[in-house]
Amino acid sequence: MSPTIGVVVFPGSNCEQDAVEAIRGLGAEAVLLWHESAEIGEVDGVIIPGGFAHGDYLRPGAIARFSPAMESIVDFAERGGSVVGICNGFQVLTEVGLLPGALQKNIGLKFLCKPVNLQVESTNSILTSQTKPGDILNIPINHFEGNYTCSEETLNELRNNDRILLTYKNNPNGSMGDIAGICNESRNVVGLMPHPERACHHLLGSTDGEPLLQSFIESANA
Amino acid sequence: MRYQASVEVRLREGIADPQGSTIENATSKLGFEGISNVRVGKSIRFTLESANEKAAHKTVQELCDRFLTNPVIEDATIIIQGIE
Amino acid sequence: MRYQASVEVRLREGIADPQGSTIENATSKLGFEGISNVRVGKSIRFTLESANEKAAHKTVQELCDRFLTNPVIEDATIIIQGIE
Amino acid sequence: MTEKIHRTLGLTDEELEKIIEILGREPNHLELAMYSVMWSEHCSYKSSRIHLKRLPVEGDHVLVGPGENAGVIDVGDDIAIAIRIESHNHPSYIEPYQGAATGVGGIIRDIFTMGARPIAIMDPLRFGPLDDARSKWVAEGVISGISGYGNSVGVPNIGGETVFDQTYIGNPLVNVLCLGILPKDRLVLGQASGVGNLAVLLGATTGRDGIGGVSVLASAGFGDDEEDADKRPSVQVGDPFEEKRLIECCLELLDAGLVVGIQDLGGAGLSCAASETASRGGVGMDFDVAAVPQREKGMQPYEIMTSESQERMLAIVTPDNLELVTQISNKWEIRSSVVGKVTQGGLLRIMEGLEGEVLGEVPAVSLHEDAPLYERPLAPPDDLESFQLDQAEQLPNPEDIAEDLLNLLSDLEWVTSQYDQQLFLNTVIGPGGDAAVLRLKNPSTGQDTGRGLAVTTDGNHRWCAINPRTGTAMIVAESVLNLACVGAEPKALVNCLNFGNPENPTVMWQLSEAVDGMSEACREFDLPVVGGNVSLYNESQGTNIDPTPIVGVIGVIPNLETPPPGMKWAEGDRLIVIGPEPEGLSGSAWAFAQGHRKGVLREFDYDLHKRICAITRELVQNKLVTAVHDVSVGGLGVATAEMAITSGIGCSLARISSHEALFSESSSRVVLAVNPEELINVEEILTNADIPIVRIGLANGDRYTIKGLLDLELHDMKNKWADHLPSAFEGGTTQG
Ligand SMILES: Nc1ncnc2c1ncn2[C@@H]1O[C@H](COP(=O)(O)OP(=O)(O)O)[C@@H](O)[C@H]1O
Ligand SMILES: [Mg+2]
Repeated sequence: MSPTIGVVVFPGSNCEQDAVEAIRGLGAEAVLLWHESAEIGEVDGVIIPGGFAHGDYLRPGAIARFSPAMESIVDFAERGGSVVGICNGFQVLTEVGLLPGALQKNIGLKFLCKPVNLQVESTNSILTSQTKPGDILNIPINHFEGNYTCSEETLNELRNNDRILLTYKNNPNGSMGDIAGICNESRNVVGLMPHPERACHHLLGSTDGEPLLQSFIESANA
Repeated sequence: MRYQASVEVRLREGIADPQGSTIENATSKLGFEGISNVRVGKSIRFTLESANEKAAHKTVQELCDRFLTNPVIEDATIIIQGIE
Repeated sequence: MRYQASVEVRLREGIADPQGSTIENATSKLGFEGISNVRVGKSIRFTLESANEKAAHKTVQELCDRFLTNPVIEDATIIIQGIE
Repeated sequence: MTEKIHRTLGLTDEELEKIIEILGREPNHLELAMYSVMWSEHCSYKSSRIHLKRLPVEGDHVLVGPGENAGVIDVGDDIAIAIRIESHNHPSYIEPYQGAATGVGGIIRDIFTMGARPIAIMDPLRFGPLDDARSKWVAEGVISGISGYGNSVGVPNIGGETVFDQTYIGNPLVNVLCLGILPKDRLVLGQASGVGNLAVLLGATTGRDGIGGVSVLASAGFGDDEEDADKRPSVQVGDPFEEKRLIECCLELLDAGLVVGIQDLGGAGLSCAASETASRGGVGMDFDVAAVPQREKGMQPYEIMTSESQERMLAIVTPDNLELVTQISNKWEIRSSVVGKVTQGGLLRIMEGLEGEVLGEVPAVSLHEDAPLYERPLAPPDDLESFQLDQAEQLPNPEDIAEDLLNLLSDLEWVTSQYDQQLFLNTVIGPGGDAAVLRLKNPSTGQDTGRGLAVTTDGNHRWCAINPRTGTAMIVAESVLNLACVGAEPKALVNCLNFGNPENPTVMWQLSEAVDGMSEACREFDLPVVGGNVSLYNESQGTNIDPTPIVGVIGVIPNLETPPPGMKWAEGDRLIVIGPEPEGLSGSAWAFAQGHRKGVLREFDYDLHKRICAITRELVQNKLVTAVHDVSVGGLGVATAEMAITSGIGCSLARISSHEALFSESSSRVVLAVNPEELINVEEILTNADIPIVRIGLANGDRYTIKGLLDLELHDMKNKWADHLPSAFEGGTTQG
């Protein structure tokens, strides 16, 4: 049985269909979850997609975190469910407290859309289990607020517990510790700024996003 | 009673400020000398109905804690004034 | 002499503030009642070297006009304080 | 009293006479305000309409031609594509960020008004020179405005142009093209029908934005403080979040079949939307100003009717469907209000409450169809003869030809990386290619059709300054060749005519010549014009901009299983140029860089051009070339340099004998990189088709050399190219 992945839609989300397309392309089922519904149904994993939930007004994720759907997703995560926040989704996960730190404006104050090279730092997570340490993945970023910021203490904790999953080879946005993606303590909640769903088709220039989303689908199946 | 609230949201000390450093760099390129420590925050103003000033302050404080700031990196200064 | 400058950049009256209205809507959903006229601006703080307070004010004013604001849609309030 | 006011509103005495004739009485202030905005150049095309009629608009696959919010073509598989281009030049000079942002918002609304989901934008931009701080401030603001709005509203930006030149110093050009996709049977038109149907205003509240010239009404004593009048903001602020919800809401309404017609609110606001829907449907409308949700207190009816507040749509719904419409709007947190009712006869009545006082009453059609039509005097410039005699071919030889080439190279990544280029997973070639390429997926099922769309935008003020007619024809020809380079067949053209002051006979001559050049080329290439926009009065301090028609051409790629070749050649590839011998330097980027802006353009051969396009398409579709790039701005020098830089592989070139051969921009030429094993085969195909070929060299090594002309390290060349924009902008920008 292939797992069913729920993809959350807030007003202002825009990468939800792309996530659905990529997930289906890899053989799993995908359904959209409307932000106002507290009922997330029988999903096996959740993606919080990219975009500009609530316009990113005030701060990215600041309004979205209060959605009824988010309450259920926090529950789901606490019960061990696999949750991935991509880009805006990462920002929502930090705002709601499932992941530590915050995402500030890029250094240079410019929106950045371009392919970057990521290095796999840890394979121990729902998103990286099918990669190898040191693998270099070519995946696009697409954000204004991707500059990961946290306290020294948090950074040490992330480092010491192998919770930094992906780093940038050439830091594009000023992120602390070159961080592109991290996970929570139980390793079932992951946030990353790059867009793996944009790197899953030969016509789109890279298929390096596939092992990441495969890992995720696998974990949802478990 | 109606009050005018003004909230200044600032990055906590020690947290890097990409907007501030970008502005600082730009000023020196534009020929402005001697400008340093640029920090950029948000200023949010609104009116609110409240029983009294104390209650107004409490509401705004709660709004800041829950919503207007991200306590991981920001804090806020609140000013409340009565509107006649 | 060193001065502390604080600039509040605000949208002029009558100019739409989509960010402000979105925040306003969100407050009521969060259960905060009676909040209205939310307007969001920027607050920029920095230190500068200047011969005297008047010169400092002039520099900051120029910085606002040339760089920090677009007078077509924004106003700035400038506060300058000497630092001992 | 009206006598004085009509002129401050930009209406002439004759225009006022005409209004009096239509109404059979003097107009009141509200009516006058509505006529003034609807009969403005911007809305009525009064100076250009007479010329636009000459453009060919017909084609079997054209579903909707000019006259609607966007052109629509049938691309097969029951899929239709909507396309439109528009300018936001003047607002962008005053408030670059918001001016450009609202330009993006406006063009996107034109597309989803047709029932299409916006899937891509492109932004041909023109700014003053990079050594002018204010021009850079404008450029920086415009680019971040397009980025800020486009990214957030969720429409990827797949291409455009960024040009810096003296001619735009006081008047930048911000054109934006938008492309939308729809199931053919969902096509809707902006018309009202069915007496008793309701007009529902969707989206943002109405404020005093963009009232512009009309605000003089206030100072003429309309009960408002005179003081308030000039404080009144005419700058509009975009809200991409509102627009995103508006898109989703409107597409859901259309999918559910709940609207009879729908119309975006653009220039002239409610006056335009209400009268346009009514007159297209051959009906009238009672319009209730009091029902319009207002952002500011004390707005006058004329302000409500002429405000250009952004992110609003007017939908026509049957009373039965109103409740469902409200439900869907609520879901998307979109405000909806019933503001009018479709009536019999053709009157647009503006009222205070639908049962209340009638504030103004005009035949809806008269705001459009009776708009004045001017045949303005036109004349070629007086000095045309001496202008044509002063040719760039007579300029002295370059002192340092390598330096001249390097100065023409510029990487646009500084601009394009600020744009989301990939949303919707369609973008096979984004900004930077000869044409952008998108996968064509079925909008209902998401199924890939295995085919592709290709789009390009092109303009060239240098060519058009030399000869607006030939220059414009060359632009169209270049677009068609750009599409051929990615293997696409051209299907339709949209255009934006950016010109100076139409009251100047030379400007009108330029416009008329450009339209003739475009018509001629479109007829030759069998390319219907499906829409466009005209932007006049692009002038500052009495100087008109160089004529700048911009075209956008869309084509279809029949088979898109692998990406088209693009510009990257491989080590060992043989390099050939196909097409005519290069001739002439007048109007070239090289000549302009020397400060030389006169001369004549060489005519090009349509027949040869068509054959070059066909053969290029064939070679690309059959995967017989490793790389392909057409020769355009900067000539063969820039074309080969760009290929070398993108490939990271140098080249040794020969048979480019002079700076004229290197920098000439004559049309119909393409550089091909061919694997040595395919060379004989490719040359045979070309020879059989009677296509002129020159072997110019070999792709190899880490130097860019041209025998007898120059020798550069590829690495240095690449750095110069990459650094051009960043170093200019890092030098600082300021608004004045
Ligand atoms: N240069 C042109 N070529 C062809 N059609 C044009 C041109 N300029 C304007 N049009 C057509 O005229 C119609 C009205 O344009 P406009 O008033 O700008 O529309 P809107 O009200 O949506 O802004 C549109 O259908 C447009 O395509
Ligand atoms: Mg329109």
